[in-house]
Amino acid sequence: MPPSLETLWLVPALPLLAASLGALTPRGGRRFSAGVAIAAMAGALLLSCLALRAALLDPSAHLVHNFRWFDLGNGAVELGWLLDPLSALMCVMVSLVGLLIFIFSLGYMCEDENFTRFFCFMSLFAAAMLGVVIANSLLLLFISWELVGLASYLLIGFWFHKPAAAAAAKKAFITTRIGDLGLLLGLVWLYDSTGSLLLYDGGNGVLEAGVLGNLGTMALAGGLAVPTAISLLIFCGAAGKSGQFPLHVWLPDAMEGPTPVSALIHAATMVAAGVFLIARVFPLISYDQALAADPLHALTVVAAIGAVTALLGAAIATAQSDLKRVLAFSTISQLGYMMLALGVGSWVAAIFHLLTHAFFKALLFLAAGSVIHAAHHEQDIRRLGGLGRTMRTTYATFAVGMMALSGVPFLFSGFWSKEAVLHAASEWAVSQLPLYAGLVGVVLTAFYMTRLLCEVFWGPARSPEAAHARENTGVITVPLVILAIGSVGLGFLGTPAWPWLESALTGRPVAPRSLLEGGGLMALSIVLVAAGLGAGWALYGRKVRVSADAKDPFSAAAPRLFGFLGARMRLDELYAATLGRLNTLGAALADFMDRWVWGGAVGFLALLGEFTGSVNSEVDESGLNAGFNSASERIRGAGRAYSGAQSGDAQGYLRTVAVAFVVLALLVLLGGGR
Amino acid sequence: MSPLQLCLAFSSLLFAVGLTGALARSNSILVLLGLELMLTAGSVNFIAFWRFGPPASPATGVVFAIFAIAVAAAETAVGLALVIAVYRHQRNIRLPEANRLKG
Amino acid sequence: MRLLATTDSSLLERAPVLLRDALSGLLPPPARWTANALIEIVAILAVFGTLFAFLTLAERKILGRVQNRPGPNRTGWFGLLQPFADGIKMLTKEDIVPHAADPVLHYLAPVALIAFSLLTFSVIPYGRDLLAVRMDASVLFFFAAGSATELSVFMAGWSSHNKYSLFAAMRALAQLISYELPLLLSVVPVVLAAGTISTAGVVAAQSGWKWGLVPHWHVFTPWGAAGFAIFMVSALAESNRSPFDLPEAESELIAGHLTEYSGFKYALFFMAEYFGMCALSGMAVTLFLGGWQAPLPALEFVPSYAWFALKLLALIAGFMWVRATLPRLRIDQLTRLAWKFLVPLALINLGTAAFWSLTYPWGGSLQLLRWAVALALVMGPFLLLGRRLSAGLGARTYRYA
Amino acid sequence: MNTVLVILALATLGTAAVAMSLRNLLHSVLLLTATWAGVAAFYLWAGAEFVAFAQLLVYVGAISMAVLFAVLLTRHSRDDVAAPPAARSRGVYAAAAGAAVAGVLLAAVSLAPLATAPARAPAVSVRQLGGELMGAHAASLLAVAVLLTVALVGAVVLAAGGPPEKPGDTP
Repeated sequence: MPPSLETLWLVPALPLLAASLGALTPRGGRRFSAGVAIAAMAGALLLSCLALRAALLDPSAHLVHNFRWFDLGNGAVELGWLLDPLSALMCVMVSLVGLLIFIFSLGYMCEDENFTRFFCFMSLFAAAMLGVVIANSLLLLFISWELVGLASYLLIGFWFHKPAAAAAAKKAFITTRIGDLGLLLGLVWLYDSTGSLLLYDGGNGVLEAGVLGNLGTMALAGGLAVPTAISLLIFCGAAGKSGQFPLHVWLPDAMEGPTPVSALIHAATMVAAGVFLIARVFPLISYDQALAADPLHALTVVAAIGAVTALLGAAIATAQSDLKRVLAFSTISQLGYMMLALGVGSWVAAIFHLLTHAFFKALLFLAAGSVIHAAHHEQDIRRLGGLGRTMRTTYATFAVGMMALSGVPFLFSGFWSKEAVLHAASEWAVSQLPLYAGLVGVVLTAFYMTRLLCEVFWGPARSPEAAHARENTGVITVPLVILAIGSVGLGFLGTPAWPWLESALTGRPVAPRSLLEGGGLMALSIVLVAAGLGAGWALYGRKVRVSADAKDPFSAAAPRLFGFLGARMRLDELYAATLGRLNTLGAALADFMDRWVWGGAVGFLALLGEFTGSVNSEVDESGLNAGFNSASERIRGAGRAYSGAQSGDAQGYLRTVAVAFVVLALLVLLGGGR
Repeated sequence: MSPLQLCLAFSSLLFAVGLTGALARSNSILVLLGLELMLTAGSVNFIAFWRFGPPASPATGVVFAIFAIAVAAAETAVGLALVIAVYRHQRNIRLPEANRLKG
Repeated sequence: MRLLATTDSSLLERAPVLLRDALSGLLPPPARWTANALIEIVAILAVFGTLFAFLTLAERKILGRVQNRPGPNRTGWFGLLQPFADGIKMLTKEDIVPHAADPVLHYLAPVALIAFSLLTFSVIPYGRDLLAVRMDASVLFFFAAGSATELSVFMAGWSSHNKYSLFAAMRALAQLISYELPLLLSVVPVVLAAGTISTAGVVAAQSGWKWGLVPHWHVFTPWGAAGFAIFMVSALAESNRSPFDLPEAESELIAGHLTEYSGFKYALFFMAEYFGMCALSGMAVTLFLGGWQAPLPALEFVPSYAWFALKLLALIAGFMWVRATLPRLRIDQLTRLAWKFLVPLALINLGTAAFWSLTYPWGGSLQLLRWAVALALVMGPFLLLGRRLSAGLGARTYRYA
Repeated sequence: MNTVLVILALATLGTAAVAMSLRNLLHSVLLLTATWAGVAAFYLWAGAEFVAFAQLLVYVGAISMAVLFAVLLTRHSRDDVAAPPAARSRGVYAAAAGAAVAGVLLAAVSLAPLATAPARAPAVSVRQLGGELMGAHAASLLAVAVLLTVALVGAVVLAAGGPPEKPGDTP
């Protein structure tokens, strides 16, 4: 067993240790807790770099270390961790971005009184996320998955004294739980039908050919092949975590948390966990394409959901006025791109986009955090502005991130990863719709990012906070610069000319493609990006907003559409109207039934009784009364007798039990013992 | 009488003594101790069957006895806490007087 | 005990066993087993009886030296005969039983105490061949017998119908319950590492040297050092030694649970306290300091029981030094130290030991990582909890001193 | 070997019976400690070393301590440990119930077709025991661990009796 595989479990263990130490730290020990957390992340980064080196020696191998947790009856519950290029790359990404964000938080959270608690939670989150990444057993993955959810709940609600934050935390937790229920069902079903939850287990893992073969031969379940059904259930969990279309509503609200949290959890790592999960179980989820008898492939659903999400998120982002919400919706749409790539069968492109997106989106969020920190927590882009002159470093890095996200050609990583996604989509045999959705998304992305840049950094300062904003200290700007370098340089890992990433991930040498093949598509997307940038500049850059309450040009152009998008397509209202309304309706129905149907019947019976009573009263008066009275007396007496047994005397009860036991035992004995 | 029967007789008498005490005394600590005796009788049975009966596996009876001891410890802890809580409400620990919930 | 001494070891090493076999050899074979047992019992009683006698002297001398006075020096050279004088005095004093006392318990308490504290001597391996009772669960037996001594302290305090004694009984209960926990929890890692709970097995697990230089004693591992410290502190409290001698705090409760005892019963209590100290120190030596094993390969020619005696006496000297140095704690400080400091540390230490044995196969550069993580696991909580424990208890500055 | 067993059993039962009928609460608790020690001796006789020591450690070392503590905590004066003996009617009921249960159990024991004793105790080393605990019974071990934790916390909460009410503490 290579040493870096032996030590792989330390990668999540170190942040976990830091979290427990932070939990022990009294409030005063700010420097200690932060120091421990950052040291632990640095150690994790070091170990994961070693692991990556070891994994790249033989990219096609899956080095696993499994062990038995405990026996359950005659089955065994097994856990384990896995070292392959995918997990190693994710480890490096998570710990690197996490480290930078921890350092950033030193500056950002410096005046918060719960500094130590913040770092404790952050370390807990990092530990759980790394656990998800290295897990070789779906059970371990699920445990860490839930821990991730818990940590995100704690961090979104970090300022729980704000009602909005508390509500957002609850919303995020519950919404993701809906997805996780599906995931849990899928895991149970998988364990039931394969008897194992290990991913790779020397031929017995659920991702290996033999087990998949058995899975494929199973009977259809409700018109679906068993692998398809399980994959769809697993995808529910992924969709919930990475904010895919039906379950995306929690992500924008999650922006109530501190900005480093938004950067780490809701841009770089946790929301990517869903994508990672699908990429991890890709052999399982794509297996059903071999089955002819199958009406619907799981990947088709994934692609459809991804396309819808990409388009919807980008569209909504064009009309938000809160700095962080724009970024949140752009995150949703980018995650949609990744799911789209997975759905069309190129998980390498998805992971590539995941990595680059982690960098430039974390960069954007941190830059936004720097702006917010400087502008005394002013997040409304209409009241910002003019910061380009006062905060040059933030401005430059934000511009880099913006260009990377909107896919400005050739220099920026976002361009290459997005090209990979679109290229994969264009090669999908089933349908071209995802490609078109992606292309439209490209335009929208360029548009809203330009809008954001112009509104925040150009023109005059439109509020005293913005006017007083000054550049932040190095502890905040240095991570920005590093991330900016990353989000430029990372792109060259996956250019068609030098497909290092693909060969590393798949373990197969991949022949470099010339830029010309598929160049048409590239040219088209370049044109679209230019169009988006131009439109944004035309609307927002040419003549910059002068005052906070000036009308937004877009809404001036199309007020109805702008309002619709600004209200997030009224999806929250829709949910309230359908699901919430359903409850109310049911209650109202029950109420009606009670009040009128049953009540009416009872009333009718009562009337009947009264009538018969009045008829019979004569008879009663004459003879029956005495009998009835005595009877009711007896009944009351019996009631008293019984209530006497309920004496509240514990020993009396014990005595009764003893007597009953004796009686039963006698019955058994005299009955011959059987 | 075979040793196994002797052991079982021993445990059943122990159980009966515990039951009698738990029923007769009014002091709730003594009642608790009577229950403890009954539990002990149970684990005596485990050991007796492990020693003389055909064992399922060489350690099963011992394992169950250990579990029984652990559970008994937990039971005592909670029981004594309850006794102290009762004492806080009614300034004594006489069980027959603790019957506020009678019907 | 092994009937045949190992032949490879030296004559001096085998001397006790040979002596015993020679003595019991005079008897007919069927009686030999009993004779051996009796001889061993007598040997243990004799050795520790004398040890007790001279430990009292040593303690008084050491305290005297620390407090800058000669200590007992009249009877015999350097007061060497002092213990016998004390013994004669104790035996000839009248044995007083208070009128209102509970006579049965008052009589039973010292007897039970001495009996149980003697039981604990039966499972300590004093040398390569010197172990009275070989059993599988001897560590458990040691602590089971030791925990029974707490009862007799309570009996003494309760039965003598004296409010100071009663206070002492309550204090003793609180203290002993509180410190039983860290004591046991600090032993669990050793059991975990050694993979056995028989004292002989634990000693065997610590045999050997790393690079022929550093012995494989548990105290030389991070968790072992921490466990040793926790064990010794808890042992101080369990044997009612200063600074944890609240049950017999002479300045607050006249003599605590010993107030109403006189003459030989008092002597028994006194003896039991020293026996407890010896037994716990012996257990500490067995669990953490490699038992009877020599510190260096070159020194193995010295008989093993000599090494054991050396380590034992060193620990006891430590006990006395502590008594001469530290002031007595207050009862709330006592319980807080146990529940808020020692118990969490012991629990975390268990995790550290688990990590240590989990990463046993690691070699080469990973060893450094292993040590770093283990040390962090030991030191971090210690610093944190210590800071929290001593919050607001800064060092007092005497302005006019 | 039966004589040893009979002596043990008689001693244990005798201490238990006397403890259950004594006036002085403390005397009964101490006598019960003797009873538990007797049971531990029985375990030793049966060859279950580990259980015997565990019994000693838990019952004699811990439970009796806790019970004594509870006795001392729940009394007004020193003579309050004299618990009144059973009222006659209760005593009679209790004796009857106990006798009935004992009779039934003894009858069952004497009637049941029981396996004959093997020559010697099944030898189980502590290592074997640990193996079984961690292997076949690991799930129940986890359950017991959870139970103990919950019991500890619950006991502390019950005995501590809730936090002192502060005004304005309610959100």
